[in-house]
Amino acid sequence: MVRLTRDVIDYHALTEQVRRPGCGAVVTFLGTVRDMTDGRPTASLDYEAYPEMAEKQMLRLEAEVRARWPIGEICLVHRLGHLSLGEISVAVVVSAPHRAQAFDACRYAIDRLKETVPIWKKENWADGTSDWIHPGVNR
Amino acid sequence: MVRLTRDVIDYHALTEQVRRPGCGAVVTFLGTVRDMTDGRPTASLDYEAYPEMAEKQMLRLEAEVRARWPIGEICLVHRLGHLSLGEISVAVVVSAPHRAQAFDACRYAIDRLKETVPIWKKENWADGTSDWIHPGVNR
Amino acid sequence: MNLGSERPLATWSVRLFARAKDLAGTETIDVALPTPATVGDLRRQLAGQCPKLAGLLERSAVAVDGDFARDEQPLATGAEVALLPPVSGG
Amino acid sequence: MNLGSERPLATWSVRLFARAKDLAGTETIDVALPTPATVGDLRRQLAGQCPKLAGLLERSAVAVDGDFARDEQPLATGAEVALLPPVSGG
Repeated sequence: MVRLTRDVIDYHALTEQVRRPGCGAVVTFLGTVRDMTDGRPTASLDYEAYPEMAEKQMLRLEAEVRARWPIGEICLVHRLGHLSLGEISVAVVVSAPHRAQAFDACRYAIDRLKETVPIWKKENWADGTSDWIHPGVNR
Repeated sequence: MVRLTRDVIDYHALTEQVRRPGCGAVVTFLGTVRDMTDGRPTASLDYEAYPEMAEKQMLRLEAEVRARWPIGEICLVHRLGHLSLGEISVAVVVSAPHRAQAFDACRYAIDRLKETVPIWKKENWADGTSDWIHPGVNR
Repeated sequence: MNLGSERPLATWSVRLFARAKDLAGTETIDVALPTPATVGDLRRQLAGQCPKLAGLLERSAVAVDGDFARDEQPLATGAEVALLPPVSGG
Repeated sequence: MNLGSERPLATWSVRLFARAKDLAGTETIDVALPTPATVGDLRRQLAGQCPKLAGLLERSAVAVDGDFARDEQPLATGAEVALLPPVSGG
């Protein structure tokens, strides 16, 4: 299951959704808004997506994870819009028969999501300025 | 935080407990009772501990994880007593500034917990027989 | 003058995101190119048309119909085109 | 007969868990040993006293006062001793 949402991410519901009788392991990754980025105080974030393509890429990623590991279920959910400090921006929840599979699949999914899904983050710094974050590009 | 409990593990409360403004990542591992073990149908499990030593070993493990990774918080909780299929037997929840730290610390903690904490599992098979599980020991 | 040998123009409305949108001050830029055209042709035309985007463009991907596209890829008339600066979700 | 040269006996109540408890049919076994004694002495005495436990004992750890103990470790009088078959928590 993949989803883009402007609402608070209910990771508890996602976790219940992936639990399976044949799966002895559930691994959850939550990304949350930190109060500092590279030593600079942050006030909030804004996330923007190219939504049609982001969903397509997330579905591809789900299919890729299913092809590589014998998982039970996977949920990939990314929040969009304005997020306050501490809020959850992304959740990846995976169930699998054994824990190594669940850890590997969850970690792979969040690593690849950050590389291949067209979503961008704007840092609203505590000093009132803002910057879109584009790795490898100077401001 | 470490805990042995005979109650249902509230992983939602544990997750909220580890969230920190300075931590951008939370990784949760849940171990659940599978319906099959090595191809044989299971009806339920019973967990027994040497409780004083188990808590001591869990506290040591917490200290070891804190020494190795700059985590925010870690919760190690193991359930004891009778568990039905699908119930959560163990939860490891870790927050850290970055995701690699949170994944590594969580995985290390559950791997070591399974090796060093004196807790034992009895499989109550679907055919009505039972076996204590002792890795490396034939029945 | 031999009009018959000229390549007909087609126009793509390029979607912009994040800093590219802020730099251009708009969510889409129309780019007209002689056909057949490639993704590379579109990049060059876009850089000329909106010089503020030129630096970021070099670091950005181009998506055609929702897939990452290489510069040599032909651009079909009517394809949905988007400029994707390096992503930072998660 | 020189009673003064005899090593006085001490008794440890060994806690049993999981299959060890089931095999022995009890939660604790009292083991008496001439002092000073080691963890290895206790293992040998326990195997002789309760032959059903002998096989599992070879694969089990011994804990003294809540720490894993090696066979050469001396056993203090009054120490809490437990027999730990291979663990299977998680």
